[in-house]
Amino acid sequence: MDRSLRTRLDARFGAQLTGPIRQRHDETEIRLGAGDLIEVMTVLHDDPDWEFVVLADLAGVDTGEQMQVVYHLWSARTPDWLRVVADGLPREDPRIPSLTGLWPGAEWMERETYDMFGIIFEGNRDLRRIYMPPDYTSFPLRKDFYLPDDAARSPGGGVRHVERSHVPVQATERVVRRTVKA
Amino acid sequence: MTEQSNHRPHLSSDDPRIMLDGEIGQFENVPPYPPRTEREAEFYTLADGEMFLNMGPQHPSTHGVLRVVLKINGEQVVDLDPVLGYLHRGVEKLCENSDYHHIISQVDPLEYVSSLFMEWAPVMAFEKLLDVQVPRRAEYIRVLTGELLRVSSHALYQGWMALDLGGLAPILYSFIERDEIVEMLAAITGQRMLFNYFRIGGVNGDLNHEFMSRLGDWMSRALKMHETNIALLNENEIFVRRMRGIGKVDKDTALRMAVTGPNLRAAGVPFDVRRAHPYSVYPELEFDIPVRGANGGGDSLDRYLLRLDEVRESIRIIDQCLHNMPDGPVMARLPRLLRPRPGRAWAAVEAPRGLYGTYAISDGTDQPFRMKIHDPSFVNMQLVGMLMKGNLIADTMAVMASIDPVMGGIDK
Amino acid sequence: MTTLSRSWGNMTTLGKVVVPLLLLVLVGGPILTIAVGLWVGPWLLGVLSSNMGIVRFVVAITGVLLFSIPAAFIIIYMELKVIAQMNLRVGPDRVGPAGAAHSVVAGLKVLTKEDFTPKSADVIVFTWAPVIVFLTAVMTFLVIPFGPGFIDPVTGERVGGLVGQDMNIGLLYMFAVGGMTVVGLLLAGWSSFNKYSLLGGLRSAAQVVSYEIPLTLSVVGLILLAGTMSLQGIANQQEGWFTNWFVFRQPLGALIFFIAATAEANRTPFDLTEADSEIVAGFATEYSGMRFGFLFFAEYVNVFIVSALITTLFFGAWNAPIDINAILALVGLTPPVIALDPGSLGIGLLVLIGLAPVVLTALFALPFYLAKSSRPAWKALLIGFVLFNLFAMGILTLLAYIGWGWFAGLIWFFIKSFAFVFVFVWMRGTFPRVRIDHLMGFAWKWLLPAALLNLFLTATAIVVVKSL
Amino acid sequence: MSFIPGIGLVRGMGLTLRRFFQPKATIKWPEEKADVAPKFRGRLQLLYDEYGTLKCETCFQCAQACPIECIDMGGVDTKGRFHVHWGPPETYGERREESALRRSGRPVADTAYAHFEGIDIAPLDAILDAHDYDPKELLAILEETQAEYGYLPVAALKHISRITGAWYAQIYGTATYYRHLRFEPPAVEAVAPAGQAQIAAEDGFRSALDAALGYGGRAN
Repeated sequence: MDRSLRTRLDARFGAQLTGPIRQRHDETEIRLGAGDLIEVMTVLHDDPDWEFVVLADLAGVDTGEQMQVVYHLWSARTPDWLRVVADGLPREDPRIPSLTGLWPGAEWMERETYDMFGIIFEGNRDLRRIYMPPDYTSFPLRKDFYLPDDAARSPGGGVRHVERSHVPVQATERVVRRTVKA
Repeated sequence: MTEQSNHRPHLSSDDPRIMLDGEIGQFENVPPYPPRTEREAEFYTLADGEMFLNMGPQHPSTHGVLRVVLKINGEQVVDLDPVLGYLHRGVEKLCENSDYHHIISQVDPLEYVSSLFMEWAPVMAFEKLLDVQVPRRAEYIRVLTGELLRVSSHALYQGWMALDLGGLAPILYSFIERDEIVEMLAAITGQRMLFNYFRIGGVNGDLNHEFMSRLGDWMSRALKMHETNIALLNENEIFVRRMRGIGKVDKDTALRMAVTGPNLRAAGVPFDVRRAHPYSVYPELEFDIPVRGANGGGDSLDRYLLRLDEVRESIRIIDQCLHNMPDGPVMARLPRLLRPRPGRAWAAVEAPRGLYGTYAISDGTDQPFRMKIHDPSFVNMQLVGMLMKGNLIADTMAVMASIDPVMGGIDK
Repeated sequence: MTTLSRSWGNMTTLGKVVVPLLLLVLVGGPILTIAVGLWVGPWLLGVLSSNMGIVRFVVAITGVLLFSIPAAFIIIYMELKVIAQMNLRVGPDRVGPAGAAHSVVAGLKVLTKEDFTPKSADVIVFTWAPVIVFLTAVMTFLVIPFGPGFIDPVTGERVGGLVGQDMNIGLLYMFAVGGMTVVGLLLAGWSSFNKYSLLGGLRSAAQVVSYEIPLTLSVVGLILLAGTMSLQGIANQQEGWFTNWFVFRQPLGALIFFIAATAEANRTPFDLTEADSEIVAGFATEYSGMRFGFLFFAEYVNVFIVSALITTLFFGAWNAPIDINAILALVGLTPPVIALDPGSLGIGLLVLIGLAPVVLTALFALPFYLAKSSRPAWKALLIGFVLFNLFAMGILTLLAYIGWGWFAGLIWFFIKSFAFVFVFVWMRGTFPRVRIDHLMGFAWKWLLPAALLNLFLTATAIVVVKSL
Repeated sequence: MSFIPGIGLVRGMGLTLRRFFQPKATIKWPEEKADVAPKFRGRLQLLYDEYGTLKCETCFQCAQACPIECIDMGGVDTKGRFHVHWGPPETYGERREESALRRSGRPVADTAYAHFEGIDIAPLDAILDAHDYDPKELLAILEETQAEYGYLPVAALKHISRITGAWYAQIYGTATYYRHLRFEPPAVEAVAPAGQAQIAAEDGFRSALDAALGYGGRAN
């Protein structure tokens, strides 16, 4: 728990943060809107006294009400992992600026997040599905994903006949079954 | 999403009639759907003298089920586009539907060559969620078994490296070495490959005589086979000529490509999670991080030599673990039904191929709400994509083998 | 008869026609041939004896070509076993004693596998490519001298010998036919409508062509020295002590020939045509069944050819390394001339053949029976019998070695050839594969100049020696 | 471009030649057996106590916990009445054969009914539909089935398990927990169902508990 990091973050990015800086064990979490993500990230990456050079992870999260993209960064300056949460993305059309400008290595991670959640990363030159077949219609890791729906629609006729015949396809609309506040 | 393409009936990949009669004799199989992004459009347009070559998914040296579409001009690789997803099991979806004990067995087959590390990160993340204090003996056993597995994984790496370049003998020598280590780990974990040995709050079983005797015997001649292999490969002119100067990566591009692990250290960046963000008992252990290619970036040979140094470091760590192994319980006291507080936790571990991290979000029920798994090979694979342009087909093997991706982890 | 009637019932109409015909041929055939033989035999013998040359040629060829099959089988088995031993593994040990029948069984398996032709392959070329590859590989057996001829009492030098057809342009024939395998590989690669095999075929064309030149050039120096291109001639000139083998007079030529020959036979470290880690199986990707068998077979026949060539040209084909006659002359003994004439023993021979096996087996079994009391008698006898066989074989080979010159030559030829085959297999177990541009660069920038240099040196040496 | 083989290749050859003569590492399986660690979990074996009675009483916990559903178990239930079964045929097998049969165009015999007499499932489907296929209202479903058929036939339990998706073992467990549910057709005509009294007692106990702990009314 690096107290100094919290104060420095508050001082530098107080305006852009949309939520309180949370710290637990060895992680520090800051929350931003999607708009000023790029500006904050460039400062964190290029500014010599921050120097977050290693992008450890880029994860998509569907909290039931909204979509989030979570970045984990490491810097030699602080013993903590820094978690940057870009939340507030609407579920219907989640759009967020892409990080491939700073880290070209984030391209595939963004492709995977798009493939699993449908989050569009503007500026990513190659945003197509990475795991799912090209004609896959739905996004598997969203909370309203229902396998029989999708299995029924895919030409293969679904993997197991039980899911298909059990619940008629038209009946189910996109229903979110689990949500989480934080 | 994809509207019907005009020039050919839209065939889904499930449809058996992939090769229509009309297409006999057509040499270039361009995907039936229209290109979805500019990169795909740019890739699938052929200049004269170029052709596509599908390497995989049934290819003998792609370290698993990976398909790389090469655009080649004669023997020269002009461009390439890896196609993933052949080994995709949806582990993250599976973890969301299984409780916290199941996840350990779900996550094992991710990087099947070193599956203890695959268990280590989720277990650490859940311990953070549950605020559990792991007993010191369990931490030492984790480091001991982890480092043993790192030695076996790097030994296998050496074998694959030579196999991809055509040498037959080294792969069989490294399997002998790996077999010894895996038999030893089977003595305490009970399994030879997917160990399912770490538990949230400790380890499944304590050390026993079978393990200690085999470990003692192995330590006495730990690297005899390994050192002799070096005579076969390191000074072998053909091997060195095929590796020297191929796939050169400098410090800045490696960092920007979010590469981690031996491939990053071979490019000159001393980033190793065991030192950069010490976890478990690594701060007490005294070992150093080998770094190569500091001046102007490292090539395939540096990546190869770096892994040999890392094996020696791991042996030092194992030695220290054995000497100051504390006694005490190996498992913290935990209720049978784990329902962690709603919250988020991230834990990262230094796997043989790079930073392996797990980001767990729990919503108070006994199944995690979301579990993101960050696999090092997934990101390192982009390096392969970047380094391959301009080399010959034979070099694709050299670069791919030196970066050593494991498809289980890439496709999750 | 019930099975016959039942099977006759559910046999197709065609079967009803063919099966009786088959029976007729099987029974009638032998009788017919004997009859014809008796009737036409004497006339036939007359014709044959009149033009003995052609008959000798045909018999020699079939004999030598037929020898290529066991040679390839032995090498396939030897490669599996040796590389396994080098990898600290046991290798094939289930089929036959120590897995010896492995390659035979592999051959049968390949025979039974289906010959699959890809849908859009060029069928004619696809089917005939392996035939070309196999034929060219086997044809080179014709000129290899397996054993020495007998010394003509009149002229005093060796005549004839265990060789298919001793052409005076033997070496040229060898390289010409050797070059033909490239045509087969290229056809195989191009016709199987598969990008990997196309790459394999083109690579093999580039490789074999660019290594053909240093191969032939490295031998020209030797031809200058030997004066003749006939392999038997070259072999004759390397008689006596091993010092007058050509390898000591043409060391650079031997080295270049060895390296270029490995590339010619597509062996590691130059096996780019079938680089299994890059282009799946090179030109042989789409082949299966006996067609693949031919390609696979041809590769191993090539290995034997190349090692036979190296022994013939540089290591004294069938000459023993030490000159026994010289030593005996030194010591003062005359070489024992054993007139192997079993007839002279008369009744002694019968006794020998009847009694010897029994007595010697008992003799050999005795120590084993006494040594371990728990060993049953029949086991001891069995061991005795095996030992007797070995002993008898030893005696016979010794007699044959001394008695027949060609037998001794044959033994030495096989020892040296299989030594070189062991070296090729040893290299395959050790080296990684060379990249295509290194391969090319090495051939043109290093082997070719070295071969020319060698030629130049030999030529100047000959002129200088002559002028002295 | 120096490509003189030099010492590296020769040392490599030397090494392989030395290895040629060293003892081999192959374990010739049928003749020699590898010494497997005693704690090796690869051997699936059923434990039994010192009297030789098996320690397993087919509670299906392991079969249900297995993440890849690969444990196939069968046993006779405590009263020795009929064969209780859990395993891949139940989870995958039956379905797989069905889809194979369907693909081949042949009529699919629903093997769920194979080893016990079939029942008319129309009324059972109506009951399930009334409860919206919801496994949480299992007790109500079971009671209405018993009211419908007079007892709880195995075929009915199988069908409920297949449609609602709840595990057969849980349904079987719930059915055997309540005394008023029975598995055989009643010898004599059923008297008024005693279940309601038992449920009323439960509700009373629960409301007393709420009052003691100070909860407000709780939606069950």
